[in-house]
Amino acid sequence: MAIISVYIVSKAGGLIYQYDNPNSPKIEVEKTFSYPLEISLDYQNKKVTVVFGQRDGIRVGHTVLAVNGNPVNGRQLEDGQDIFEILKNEENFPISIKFGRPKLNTNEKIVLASMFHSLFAIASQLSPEHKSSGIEVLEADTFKLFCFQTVTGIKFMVVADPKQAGIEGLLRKIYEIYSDFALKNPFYSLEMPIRCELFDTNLQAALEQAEKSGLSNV
Amino acid sequence: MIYNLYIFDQNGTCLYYHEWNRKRSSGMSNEEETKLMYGMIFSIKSFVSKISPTDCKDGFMNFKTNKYKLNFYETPSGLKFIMNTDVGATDVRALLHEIYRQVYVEYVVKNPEVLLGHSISSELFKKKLDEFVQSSSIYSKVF
Amino acid sequence: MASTKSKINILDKPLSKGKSEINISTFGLLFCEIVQYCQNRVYTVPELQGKLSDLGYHVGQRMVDLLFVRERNFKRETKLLNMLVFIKSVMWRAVFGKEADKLEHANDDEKTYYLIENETIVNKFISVPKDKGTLNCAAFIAGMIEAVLVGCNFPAKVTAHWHKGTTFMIKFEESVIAREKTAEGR
Amino acid sequence: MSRQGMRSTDPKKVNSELFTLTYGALVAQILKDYENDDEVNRQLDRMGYNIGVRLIEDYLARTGSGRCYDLRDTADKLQMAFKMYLSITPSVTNWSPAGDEFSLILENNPLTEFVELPEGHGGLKYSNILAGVLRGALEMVQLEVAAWFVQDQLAGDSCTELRVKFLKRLEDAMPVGED
Amino acid sequence: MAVAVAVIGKENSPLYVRTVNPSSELKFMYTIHASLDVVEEKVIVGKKSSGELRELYLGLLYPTEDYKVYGYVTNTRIKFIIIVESSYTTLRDNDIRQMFRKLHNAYSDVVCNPFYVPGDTICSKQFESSVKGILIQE
Amino acid sequence: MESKPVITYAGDLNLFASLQSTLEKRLSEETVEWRRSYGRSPKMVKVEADFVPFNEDIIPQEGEWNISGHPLLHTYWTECSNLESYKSTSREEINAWFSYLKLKNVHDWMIVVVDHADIRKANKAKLLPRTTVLDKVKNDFPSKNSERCISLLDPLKNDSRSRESWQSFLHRVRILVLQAYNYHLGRYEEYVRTQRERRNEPGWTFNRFFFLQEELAFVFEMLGLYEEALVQYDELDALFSQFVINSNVGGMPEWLTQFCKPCDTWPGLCLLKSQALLEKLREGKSSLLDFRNYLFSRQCSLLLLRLKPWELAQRALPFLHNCVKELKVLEIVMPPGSIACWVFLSCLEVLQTCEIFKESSQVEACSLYTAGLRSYAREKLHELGILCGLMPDMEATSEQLHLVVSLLSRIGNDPHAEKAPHSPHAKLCESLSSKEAFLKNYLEMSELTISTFKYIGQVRNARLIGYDLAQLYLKLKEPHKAVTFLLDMLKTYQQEGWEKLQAKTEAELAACYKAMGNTRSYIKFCAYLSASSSVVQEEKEHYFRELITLKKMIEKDVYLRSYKLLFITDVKIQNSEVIIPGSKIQASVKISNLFPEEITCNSVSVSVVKLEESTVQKGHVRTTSGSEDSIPLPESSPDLIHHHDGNTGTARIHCFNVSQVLQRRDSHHSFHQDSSKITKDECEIAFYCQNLRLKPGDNLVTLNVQIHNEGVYSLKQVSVEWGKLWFIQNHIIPQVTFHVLHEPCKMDLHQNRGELLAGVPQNLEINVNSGSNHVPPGTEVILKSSRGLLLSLDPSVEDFSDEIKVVLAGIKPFQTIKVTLHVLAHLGPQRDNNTVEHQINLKWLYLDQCVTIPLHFLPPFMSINKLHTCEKRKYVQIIVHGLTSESFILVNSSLKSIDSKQVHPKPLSLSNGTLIVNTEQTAGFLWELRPEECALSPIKFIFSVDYLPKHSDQSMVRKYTYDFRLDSHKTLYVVKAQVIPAKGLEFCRVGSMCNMHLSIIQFQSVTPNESLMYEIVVDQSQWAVCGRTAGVVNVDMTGKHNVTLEVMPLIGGFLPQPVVRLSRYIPADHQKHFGKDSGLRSEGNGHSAARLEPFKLGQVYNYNRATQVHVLPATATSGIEVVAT
Repeated sequence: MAIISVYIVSKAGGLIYQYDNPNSPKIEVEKTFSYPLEISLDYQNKKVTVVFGQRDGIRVGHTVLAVNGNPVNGRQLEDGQDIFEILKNEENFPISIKFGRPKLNTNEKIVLASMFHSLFAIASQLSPEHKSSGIEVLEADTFKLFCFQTVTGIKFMVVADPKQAGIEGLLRKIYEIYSDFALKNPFYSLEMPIRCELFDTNLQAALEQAEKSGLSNV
Repeated sequence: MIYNLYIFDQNGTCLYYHEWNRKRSSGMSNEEETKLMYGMIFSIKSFVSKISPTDCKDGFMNFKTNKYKLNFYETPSGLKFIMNTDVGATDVRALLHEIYRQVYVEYVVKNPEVLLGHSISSELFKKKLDEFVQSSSIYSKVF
Repeated sequence: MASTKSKINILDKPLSKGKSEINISTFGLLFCEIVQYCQNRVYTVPELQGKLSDLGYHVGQRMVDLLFVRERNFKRETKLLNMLVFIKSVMWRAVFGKEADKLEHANDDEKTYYLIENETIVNKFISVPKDKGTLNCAAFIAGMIEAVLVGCNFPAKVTAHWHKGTTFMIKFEESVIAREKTAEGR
Repeated sequence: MSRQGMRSTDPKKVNSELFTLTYGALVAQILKDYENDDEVNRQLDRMGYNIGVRLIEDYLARTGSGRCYDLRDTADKLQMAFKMYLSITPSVTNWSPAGDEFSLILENNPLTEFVELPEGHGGLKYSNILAGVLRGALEMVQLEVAAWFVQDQLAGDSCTELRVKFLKRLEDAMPVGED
Repeated sequence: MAVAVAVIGKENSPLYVRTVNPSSELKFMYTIHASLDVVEEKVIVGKKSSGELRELYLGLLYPTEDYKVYGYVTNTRIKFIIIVESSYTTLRDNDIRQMFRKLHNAYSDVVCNPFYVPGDTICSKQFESSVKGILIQE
Repeated sequence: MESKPVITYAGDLNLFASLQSTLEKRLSEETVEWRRSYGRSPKMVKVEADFVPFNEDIIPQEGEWNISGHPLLHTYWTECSNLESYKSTSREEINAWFSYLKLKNVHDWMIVVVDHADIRKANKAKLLPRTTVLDKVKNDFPSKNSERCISLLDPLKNDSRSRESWQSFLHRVRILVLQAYNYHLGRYEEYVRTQRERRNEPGWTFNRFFFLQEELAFVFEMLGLYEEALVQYDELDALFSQFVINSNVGGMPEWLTQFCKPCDTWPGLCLLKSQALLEKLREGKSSLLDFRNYLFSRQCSLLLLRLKPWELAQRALPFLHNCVKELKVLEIVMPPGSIACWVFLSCLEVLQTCEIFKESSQVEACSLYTAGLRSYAREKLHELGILCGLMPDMEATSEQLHLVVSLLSRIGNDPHAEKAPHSPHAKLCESLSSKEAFLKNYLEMSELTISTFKYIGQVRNARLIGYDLAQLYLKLKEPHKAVTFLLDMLKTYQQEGWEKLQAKTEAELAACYKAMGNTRSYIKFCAYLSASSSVVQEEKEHYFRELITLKKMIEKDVYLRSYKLLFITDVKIQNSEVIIPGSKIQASVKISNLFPEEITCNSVSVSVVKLEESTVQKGHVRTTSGSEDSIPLPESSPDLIHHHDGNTGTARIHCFNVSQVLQRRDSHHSFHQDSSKITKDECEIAFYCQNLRLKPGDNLVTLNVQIHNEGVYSLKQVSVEWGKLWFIQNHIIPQVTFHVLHEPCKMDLHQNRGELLAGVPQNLEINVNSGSNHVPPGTEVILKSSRGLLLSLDPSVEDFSDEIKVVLAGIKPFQTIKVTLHVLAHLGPQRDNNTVEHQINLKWLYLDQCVTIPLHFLPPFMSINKLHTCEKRKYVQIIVHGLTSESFILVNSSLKSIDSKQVHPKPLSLSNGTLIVNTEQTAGFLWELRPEECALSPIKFIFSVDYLPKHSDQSMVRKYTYDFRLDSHKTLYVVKAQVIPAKGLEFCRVGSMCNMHLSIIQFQSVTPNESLMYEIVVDQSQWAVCGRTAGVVNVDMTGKHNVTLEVMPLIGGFLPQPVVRLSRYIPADHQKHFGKDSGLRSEGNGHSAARLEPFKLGQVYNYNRATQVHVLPATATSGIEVVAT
């Protein structure tokens, strides 16, 4: 996987489109434990989260995704049993628990978008140089985030593998796709979330293209 | 080319700020600016940790605008070094690490009259840091 | 207005108008506005398609003579099949730069024909929202076809449907079929 | 005669007559819907505006041109856009002394080919959609302008003249993170 | 050259009639109207006379001592009628065809005017001017 | 020109003579294929020939060019059978002949050797075979390519061999003849061609060339190749025409002047062969007409030979026009009328010729062209008529008479004299002889022409001729005849929208009617004309003035189609709010007045008809689909309204005036009848308005109507009344409809809180909906309630009653007003939680029948009473259960006895204390009855308590009463029982027997030795009763009775003490005395069995009620297992 996800943020800072590359790998560890559980869990913002006791791939911050194969939502299994209760009771052991990086839900994505929106602004505000734009590239050890803001104030963001090249080209391509299949669609209204088949298909095509040839053609 | 350097401790108090070739002021008071800077770094860190596809070790390292590059280095103890350079500058993290090792540890940690958690006024430290930075290859090079 | 226009007598103008082309985005955006304009004046999908087809009819009505002057050097089309082929190839090439993909005759109904176009210009940029289901903006083109047929004395109803891309269903009036038969009778 | 011309292979192009007639159909329809000329002009301008705000993105996406800080610069870009989208190159003239106002002269206007205004519709600004497009497009790049037709071949003038006046830069509408 | 030019609608109503001198308009109208008989004769599908002829140009419809009436029908069943004086002995069939082609071109431009409702009488200045080109100037 | 190819014969003339007839006969019997040079397609031709004896000078000199008379083939005949005579004589003779031919280098020769079989036989006798004469001849006279020496065997015999040889012989002859032709024609054509090339050289004359080429024509004709022959003439025709055309641009060749000299005769075309003409041509004296006549007649005869009469007719008209043109071009002087005569004659000639061909196919084809000819002929006749003063409105002057004479004198004599009087000549002469004759012929011809045109479906042309006729009739002062024709025209023009022509015709019609004094029709046309857009202003005004003046004179109404006169172009229904029966409907109508001046009409009305629901249509009109519906239509054409049905997209066509649409184009309905069809349809409802001044152009007027029934209505016929003139417009496009709504008044009650409670005032709302009615203020609604339910309008003053009047304010249509109503359902003693049912009747004159509305009231609470006993003391308890979530406060409870004054129960609960009841809480009240009170029985009690809903002011306090009775509740017996451990034990233990001491005490002496029965009732799982569980005892004087029983606890713990039930025992039979063992032996005797009678509530008091016995577990010794708790 080279390109992880795409965000489009409206001038007002609203997230109008988001796409996660389905074939970017999931970080998931399933392991069978015996009583007592030597990983300390806590219930943080609606997820059962590992707070201590990192071991074999299970890291702090991971959340419990499933217990004995039945998925978790909130602090309960689908049948409504409370996870902490289950884990308290020795009889339930040995037990297999699946941990993983929390998947972002739509709300979190929206929050992130507007968060970046303001970071972008602050970055230019704190610039030691004159006439600085906002953040164009943000680098972390695990990914690189490219952001392209159009003259009209729309932000196109691509989160990609640090090694992936040609993202600038891709961003422009996405801009074109946007101007074609969103803006020329009578059923799309500006500033609103983009829900257009043609847009999706063309975007995905562009991404594959970009991934294949490290540089996408513009 | 190095513009300026911020040092924050784990509680976000700005221990030290110095600027070298800064061209433009953000037009706000110093501590407003440092607050804003710390706030930004803080939220960038959380932003990064959330949006990252996999679990990250160091997490946020730097960002570029069309005009400058912000470099970030954080010690396990939560000490944060932030240095703005020109866009082309490289290996700035290494530099920051060295500043930590050779200047901060030497002249702050081991310095009795500096009390931790408060902004550093030690002239010695100032001097050493200045020397160190100026001596670095990045300092005046323009790419 | 003639004061200026009449100076350049049309006959002196080169006939090869229509060679000129313009950016598809321009058309795309115009059509996009048109659809919205129509949509604001109707309640149901069929109504919307009706309006689009009306506009298309207006266009086709005007196009038909141009086509014959330019493409048919002063011959008439009196045979149903020739007419359909004319639309499929000549008209299509002239207007959309390519021939239509397929022309079929309904095997269950002699007065129905299908003209199939995988990618109509008007739909190039349009994704129909789920709630509009059957809507096909190519109704506009259906209108054009209908106008041409009616204009050439082959009264018919033409509708656009989602099938193999877009399929235009052409239903001729009985009279047309009857006429054809007698003509062949000769 | 025009066969070879009519055969278009470039997928990015479409037969301009289709466009011309389609626009014609639209205007005729609008005229039917709102009888009075001014209403129609207004409607056209409004539609133009809507097109403009979308068109500008297309323009930027494909040309990659940046923001312009000078009206002459803008004028040139407009000229380029006309070439790009209507395959015509209007001339830019009649600069006001203050340099905040200029005219685009269209010798041949693809919109008005074939058109003759019907009796009793002298007030109809057939191409008014263009004025709207300009307004909408420039507004999106934070330029507030007024655009209106001062001459129209359909009205018997020798050429079609579209006047553009710069009003102000919409600073507050500047996207964040732009210095 | 022509002394009268007429455009006749689908339903045989006159859309446009011009004669060289208006005084003779009425006279020519009678002729033009009568000549429609022959046009129908020639155009009606399934009629032997029309046969396979798919020419828009219908040729000489109707000779009289002093005039020749020529006909032309568009695919949309609009008829053009051109009357020339028979004393114009030099006029060749091709010249007539040419006139009709000009006329047809002019007509198709008229139709393309979004405000022209097909079937209405023609009042286009452009058309006017191109017809002038066909009529005799005096 | 019956010229056949000439074949000469020489040699044995007698021999030939003997064969000639046969030869001539048989030669033309069969055709032979003729292959021609220059790649012309081969043809089958018949060869005929004239045989002439050979002589030296028959062979033409070089440079003589006539093929017809010219010998083609030279034959030599000999019968010489033996070589000797051949050698001796024949050879020489032949040689002489042959060499002469050589000399003239003629190569078309043939030598025929007639042979006889018998002679051969003779020769055969001599056994040595010898060459025959033929062989000899052959090698004496060699012919390169083709066989030119041939024998004919026994020509006079008639056996197979002779026939055979004839065949081959004839064939050969034919071949050779044609070969000869090939040769000669080839050369000839070559020559003709060269001559044509020379045509512009000086000295070249058309005449000569003409005959040169005509030769070819003759030959071809002779050979039956009419096609080719015709081609020759057509070429000549074209060539000549070209000369003429060029003559007026370029110079005129000298020879042409010959044709240009004034032409003094104009005989008509004649399709009979006329040698005379040919001669005239030969002599070069012919005029242009002569030449043309001749040429065309030749062309015709060839066409006729090819059986193409229609082509004849087809060519005729252009031919005539062309000639006339040429006469003009060449400026040939001809007296007036002469050309007309010629044309007339020629037309008739052709027509008559065509008439010979009667078979339908040809008639069909012919008439297609004859029509034109006929009309041309009659046109010319008309011309002559005028010229010669034969028109009805003329008087022939003497010069005109002279003209006639001179014209007729120069048409030559009638070639068809035998056909007179039908010959063209005769016709012409007759027509010009007198006015009457002229008229007769002219009319006849016209009629004929018209019918021909109609026959070939050229109605318009027919009409056009009708027009001429109309003119004629006018001249004849017979306008009524003219009218029919004019109306036909008018209809055509109207249908096809030729307004100018329409106007013209209308003007003429107007004139006719005026002449006829037909005012009613005249006025119509005046109207049409004065409003017509294609009439110039002053004429309009003229007709308008006529209209005004005539308007006064007519006495009967005249109806006019209003379209294009005074008609409605647009209608809008003004009413903004819903239209209800009786409401005034306003329509603003745009009437356009096309008259030149303002008119004041007496009334305008638009009839309104109610549509059947089925015909009510919705949907929009497709305006882009053609002109039809974008312009208003004339009455005479169909009105197509495309109804775009929203969801199917199919279009329905809705046609009003079917009758007009379906009538055939050329049907003979005259417009007069049509217009008379315009009638004012009588209908009761119509938009109406009086005395309108309508200025020219559009007028906006408002019409009103009132409609009293609901339904969908559509505007139909418009009629504008202007004096006696009525302008009728049968419908308005697009159809205008409006809806008249009727809804009855409605009235209902509506409660705003969830449930109604009894016993407290409740609010209801009366909703009065006016439907589509106007309700004047002050109408009364009468409300009647069922018993126990009280109504009031104003809660403050508590004047509840069971019937009230509500006076309503006025209500506008579709308005609803609310009236709040207060109801109070009486709350009686509630023993259960059933709702209290009530109903209210509403009466209102706006309601067709009175409405009954059922209401259910939920009691706020219910109450039950209980009696409690303690020895002789008695207690009465009342429990009040709340039934609604809403809380009620209860105060001032009291219990009184209704009947006996001395009963005053002593309240144990404080009577003035307040209690609250609701679904969660119940309230209880307790009273004690004093002993003396206990005695008397029965007692009727009434419980009463004040209640009011919580959160409501004191004023709401109401009283609740509840009555009940107690009887014989006095205590009679007391039962005491005690379970005591068996001896030696101080505790009862599980499994060990215990004694139960039971004592029954009679409380006060009632009836003595009343026998009682006691029963021990235990829970089987806890106690086991050992021995007897029940027994009958008699209480003796002591009033006390003791029994001891044995019981055994089965489980440990505190067990409820066994219960003792006491009941009165009524023995089976009182007379019977009991034995010691009081077993009941009641079976057998018919007496009622003994029975138990339970005591009433409170008559027996049981001390040990609810007392318990402590039972310890059994001792370990016992085998009963222990259950630990």
